[in-house]
Amino acid sequence: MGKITDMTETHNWSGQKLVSIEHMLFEAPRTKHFMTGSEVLKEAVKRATVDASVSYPITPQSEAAHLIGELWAEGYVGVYFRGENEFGVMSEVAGCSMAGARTVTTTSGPGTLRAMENFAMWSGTRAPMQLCLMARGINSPLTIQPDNLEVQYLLETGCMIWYAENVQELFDMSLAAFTVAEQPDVHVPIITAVDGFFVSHTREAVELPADDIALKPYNPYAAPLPPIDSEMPPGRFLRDPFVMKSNYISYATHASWQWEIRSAVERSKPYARKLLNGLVHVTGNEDAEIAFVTCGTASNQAKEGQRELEKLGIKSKVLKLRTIRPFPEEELIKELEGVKHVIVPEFNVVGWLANEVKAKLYGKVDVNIHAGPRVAGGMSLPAEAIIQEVQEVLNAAKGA
Amino acid sequence: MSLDIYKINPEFRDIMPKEIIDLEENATWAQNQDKPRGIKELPQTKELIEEHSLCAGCPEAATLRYVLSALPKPEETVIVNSTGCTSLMFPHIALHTVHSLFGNQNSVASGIKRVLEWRFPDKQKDVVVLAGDGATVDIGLDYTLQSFFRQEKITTICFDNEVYANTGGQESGMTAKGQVFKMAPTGKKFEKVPMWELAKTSGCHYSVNMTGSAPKAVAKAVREAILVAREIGPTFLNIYTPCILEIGLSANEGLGEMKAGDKHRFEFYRHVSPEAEEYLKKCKEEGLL
Amino acid sequence: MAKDSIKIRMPALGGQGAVTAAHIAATAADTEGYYAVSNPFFGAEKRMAPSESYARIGTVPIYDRGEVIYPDIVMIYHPQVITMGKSYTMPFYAGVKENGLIIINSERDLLTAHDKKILDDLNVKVLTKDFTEFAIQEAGTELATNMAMLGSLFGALGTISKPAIEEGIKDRFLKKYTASGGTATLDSVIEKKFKKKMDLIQKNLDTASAAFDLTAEWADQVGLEQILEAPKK
Amino acid sequence: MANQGPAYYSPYPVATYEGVITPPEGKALLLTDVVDEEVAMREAAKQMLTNENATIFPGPQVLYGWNEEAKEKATLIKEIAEVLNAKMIPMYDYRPKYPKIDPEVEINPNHPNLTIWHNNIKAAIFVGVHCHYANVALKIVRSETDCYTIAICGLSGHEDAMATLRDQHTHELKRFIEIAKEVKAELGK
Repeated sequence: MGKITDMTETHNWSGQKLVSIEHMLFEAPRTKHFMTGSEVLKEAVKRATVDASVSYPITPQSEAAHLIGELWAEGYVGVYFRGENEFGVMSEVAGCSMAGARTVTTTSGPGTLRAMENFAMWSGTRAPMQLCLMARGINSPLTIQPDNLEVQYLLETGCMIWYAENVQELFDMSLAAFTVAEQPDVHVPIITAVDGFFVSHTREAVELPADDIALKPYNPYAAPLPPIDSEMPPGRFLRDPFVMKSNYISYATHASWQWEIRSAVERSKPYARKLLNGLVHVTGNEDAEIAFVTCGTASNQAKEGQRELEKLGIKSKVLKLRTIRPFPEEELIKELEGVKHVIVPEFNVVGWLANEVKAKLYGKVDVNIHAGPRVAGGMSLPAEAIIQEVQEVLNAAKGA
Repeated sequence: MSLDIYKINPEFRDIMPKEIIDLEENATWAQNQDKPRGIKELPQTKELIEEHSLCAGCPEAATLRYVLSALPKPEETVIVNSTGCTSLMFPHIALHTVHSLFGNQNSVASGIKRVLEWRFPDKQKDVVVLAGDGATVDIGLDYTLQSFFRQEKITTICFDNEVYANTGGQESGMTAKGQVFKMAPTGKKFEKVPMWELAKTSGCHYSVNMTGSAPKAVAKAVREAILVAREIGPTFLNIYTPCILEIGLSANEGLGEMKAGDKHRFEFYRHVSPEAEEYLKKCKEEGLL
Repeated sequence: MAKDSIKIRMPALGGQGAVTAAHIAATAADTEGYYAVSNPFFGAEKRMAPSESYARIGTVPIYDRGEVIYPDIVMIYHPQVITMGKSYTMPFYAGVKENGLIIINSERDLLTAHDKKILDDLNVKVLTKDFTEFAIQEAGTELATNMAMLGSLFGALGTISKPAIEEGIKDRFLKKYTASGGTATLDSVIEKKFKKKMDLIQKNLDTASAAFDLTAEWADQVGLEQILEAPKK
Repeated sequence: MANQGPAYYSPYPVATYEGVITPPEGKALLLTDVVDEEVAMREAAKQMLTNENATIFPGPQVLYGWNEEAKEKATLIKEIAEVLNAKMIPMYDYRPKYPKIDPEVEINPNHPNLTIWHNNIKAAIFVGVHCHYANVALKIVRSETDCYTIAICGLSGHEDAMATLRDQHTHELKRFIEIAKEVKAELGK
């Protein structure tokens, strides 16, 4: 079993050669594999010099959590155990992160809601851990199906939220996520979301670098506040202080603190642009008047729809948002030049992404925003349903 | 070296306030000391807590002073807190401390302890949880007990004031049966939770129920509990620190209330597992106690 | 006209290995040079309860995810899917596309005259055969039913070769594989029956191969047109 | 409320709200402009030398001798104070102090404005303060005072300061001292 003291300037405790994130993502040679999202998350964690992870069973993230446990048993991950429930787990990883560990955990749906209080605490205490969220529906009634309503609840927690479309993106994104979250001027938690099952349990081709390289370790002393380890001044340090019931200006402190968290999320943009190759990915006809604005699996379905629409002589493009927090407003506005109809297909009943798009574009772009088609409860969103709704939107526009 | 984080650079010594200079020069750090730290040093030395805003005469505030005076190695100790009256004191402790949420203190402490063991395999870092009875026994019971089940090497200290004091005096699980408090307007209907017994059953190697009336006894229990947690497993202290405000006592009556408690409701309870007993014997021989 | 991508729906009962079959189908297609994706139906499957899996294969990138609503091919692993409605879609061929294919594992014809009319109108060919019995004959165990069904699928498609299928099967049984608890247990049961892993793989390969030949012959007889384009190598 | 800053009593005392973020590596930030480090150093020195009651707020990372760099920086910061004719008021920790701070001799990130108001400080350098607390403080200062703020940061800098220098280690501090001496000579101070 590796010990942290086995780490050298060039190699981590499991003997992997330390490389830059740029080398890992863009330069290291890759070979093709065929695997699920759960399996690929293991591959990412294996190459990330991860100090700590805490797990708890909930479908569909359990397999990914088991596999991180295997990495611990094999000596790649320093600390790993099963917590008592998601509220406990999210507090345990908070402890890990605050004590200076590169930390990762996973959850889904009801687990997310159970743990909810923690997420705002995470960002408030500037703990840069990664939560891989494998989205699943929320009770009641009980469901285990893919449905990403839970992301709506996470939008204002102060955590960054990135969204991966497929197995390949999950791999690349979760590695980039550690790096961006740990930047000293960012240093807030990051939620890398995928749609559960659609990514976690879907097996597809993926290109991976060799597993004898790994990211450089996290440096908790290059951080916006001291780690909780009694090794960095000030010796008197509470993370984070209780500013109520005081005769000083606690409201200004709290306001400034909250703005600082939002500023930190905003500061992640240049790093994310570089490591994700842009915050918005475009496929389809550049000059189309119809644009799908999507994230996650809805991007897949929209691409399928775009291809079928093209066969029918209807031009469209898919604007896939890779980050939701920060919201890539500038990029989106640029890509919507010349677009008349925005279609926002989603896998949840409320249409939170459509609401986001409307709020962010209000008064800035002259475009018809159609909030749909939406499916919920784990239903599929076949291209056929997308095509039908696009045609209805176009017909309505003609009629008007 | 952890103690270096208190050492003031000479260039700035003239602009630093006295409390900070005192902390460096006159606090009892364990390093460079032959004898264990203890309560007897309180009058002459710089304490690890500054002025805070608890009620005058609050037994909890006094007990915290005893606890801090007894930490075996404060410069290597991390304290995890929770929400409540206690959280008004925590920012003023001269150590690395965490307040995160109400009730999750043992979970946060578990994460910190495991990572400190991972990051500093050659150092001994103590993790101590300080929280009230609402945090420990009601909202956080699951996390408290689960950390015992998992045999986390942390010490949990519950300041048991038998009430939610910070929110205005509501019944807690630790309130005595029959007591009238807010949310129990006709009196509490069930018995006080025997948390020290639960701690024993749940795997604590050292579990104590006591009051904060005798500083030396508190200091001894704190020291023993932390030493056992270092080497053997989880330890628990329940210390009665009455809320004088909510039970209608004046600032100078807290001690009397605790002394009365010593005689019946809080008669000294002490469970020590055989492994812990043996270890404590060894500590005594080595002069750690 | 052969299609650039097809979607395959596999309704089965828990324990029959439909998830494994979809995985092998996609791996084999990937080996052959196709784009391919497989996934299970996302449920808490228990033994003998409805279980479903999907494979998508194409010469163009596969974007579509999740349950297959409009399949080109439907593979019924157990008669109870039809007779007892142990299926997520009713009728079992709901959404099937024109010029498609249905493979049913049953010792007798389970289609009503009404079903036949609908499928005929869509030019959907139906192969009904007792692949469980076939598996018992070929491999000595009904647990190889999924291999027989797989062989049959590839025999009907004709563009994925036996070596690719072999690769898919070996990939599934020789690599460390992430499976849910139940599947992991079933794996060990299968292993005990066959004593040796290589023996298991050979029996599986033989079963798939025999079903491949049988179905290819059937396809010729009924004039099944090529469903999927050959891979662009 | 004393003198108000450029953002006045703003509910949005936040530079990122206006699209300004930390400068890229190798650069500095002056208000909203990304500039060369030397340009920002000159401006910082000028502001400190020409504004009333210029003060340096050293934070825990340089106040305590916890590593060699901290010890070296302490010497250099003391020299900077001398060159810039600046006072020093320490931000020795980050707690919300009870019952109140003494604004004459200390500054606290939770209410930095109290110290700035009390001492009528019109230009200040934050150095050795952890970024989060510097940012919490700088937003309050930006909103509630007219103090010109300068951040000398060992990491990525602070867009809420009016001038920010990033990746500042002993080599950079020495360079700043040289530039400050030049500016001082130019100004005849």
